[in-house]
Amino acid sequence: MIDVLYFAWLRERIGLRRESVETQAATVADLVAELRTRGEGHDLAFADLAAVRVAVDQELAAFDAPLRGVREVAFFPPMTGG
Amino acid sequence: MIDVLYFAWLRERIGLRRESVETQAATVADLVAELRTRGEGHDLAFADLAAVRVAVDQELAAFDAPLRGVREVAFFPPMTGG
Amino acid sequence: MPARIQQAAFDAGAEANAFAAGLAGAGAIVTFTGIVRGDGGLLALEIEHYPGMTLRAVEAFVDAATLRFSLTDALVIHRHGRLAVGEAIMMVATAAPHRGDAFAAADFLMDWLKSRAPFWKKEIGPSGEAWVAARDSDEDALTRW
Amino acid sequence: MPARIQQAAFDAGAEANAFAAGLAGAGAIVTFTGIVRGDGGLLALEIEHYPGMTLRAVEAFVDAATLRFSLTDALVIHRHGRLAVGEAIMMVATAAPHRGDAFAAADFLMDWLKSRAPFWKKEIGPSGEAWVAARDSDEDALTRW
Repeated sequence: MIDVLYFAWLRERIGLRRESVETQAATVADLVAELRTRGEGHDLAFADLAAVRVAVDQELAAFDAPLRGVREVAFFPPMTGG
Repeated sequence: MIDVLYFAWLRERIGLRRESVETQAATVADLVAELRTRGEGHDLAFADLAAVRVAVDQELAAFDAPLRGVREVAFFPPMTGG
Repeated sequence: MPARIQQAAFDAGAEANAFAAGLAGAGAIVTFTGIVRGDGGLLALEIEHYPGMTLRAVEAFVDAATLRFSLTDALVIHRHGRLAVGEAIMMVATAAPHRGDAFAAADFLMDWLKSRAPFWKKEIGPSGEAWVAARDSDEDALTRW
Repeated sequence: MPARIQQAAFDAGAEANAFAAGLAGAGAIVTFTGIVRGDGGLLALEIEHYPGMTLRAVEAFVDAATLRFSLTDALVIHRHGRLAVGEAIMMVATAAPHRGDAFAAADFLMDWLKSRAPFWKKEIGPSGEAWVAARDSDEDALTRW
């Protein structure tokens, strides 16, 4: 079980702040492929991965990051703080 | 008559904050040459002109600046504000 | 406490004074305060963040700045939630023996906060709401360091 | 009033807040505060200035910065007289729509104040007094602009 979190427009498109996902996905990219099958909102949110950033267990990561032992994956657009 | 002002170590070496000088000096450099004859303190203060800055009527100037019509000349070391 | 993430407004001047009062050996203090601008009829800004990650990420930037720039101390305050035009969004304060380090560290922290801290801004205007897009120039700024 | 030259201490936080309160359209405020450091047993700093020239010179730097960096506003406060270790010597505040301008203008003003404003610092230590020598690096800094 992995907690998947969404922020900003990914949260709005998917309509969820978080969901628990039962998955055997080996990498973030594999997880994204699974998530896209969950519905139209999910599919749309991940349509352009160049516009999506990911954090694995609350650290910024790449889409090829492994998910073994991971508890939390978050997806969000490029950050705009400051 | 020109008001001549001294600041920082020039003031201390010369022992004066200001003095009124009757002069026909054409340039700041000419004025310095005259001032150096006023005594040992004056002579010492102007011994190394590379360490002296000048303002003519309260604007930074060069040693070849003309003195025609000038009312105030100030001598001081390189500035160290901020 | 080098970083605070909060919804509440803060008093930038009082924070700067409290920061300065705790220093020993600093010769230079730089502060940066970001303010909500009312461009294009903007009514408010809504700032979302990632609670589990934000504070640690910001503290990591502060640690990196402190190591890199011989700082005496550094502080980041960043708000989330709804902010009206004219309100302070965030502030950075840096203190160092010499001014070059204090300026560079504040600039460095701003670059990292802009592009690597998990905050997202939404502009609320008269004709609707829109997420602020990240600018390439913000990302490029990180390559300076 | 873009510049003040004064003997009295000032409250940097209160000055920064007053500066911020008077702004419209600024998105970024940068402040710099210079503090007397107690290096080498320093007891106090004595700052001499050229009363007839100082304020106009500093105002001219503020005008130059405002023109050059799209500033909303700028402020310089610089003290003279005797200052104890830990006291604020001076402060600069700059406000601009964008942070790059606010940072650059504060840095620019500091470079000019260091080398072209008629102030002279004397260090008063346990073994005597000595005028602070200008550093070549301060003079060189002006060539950046």
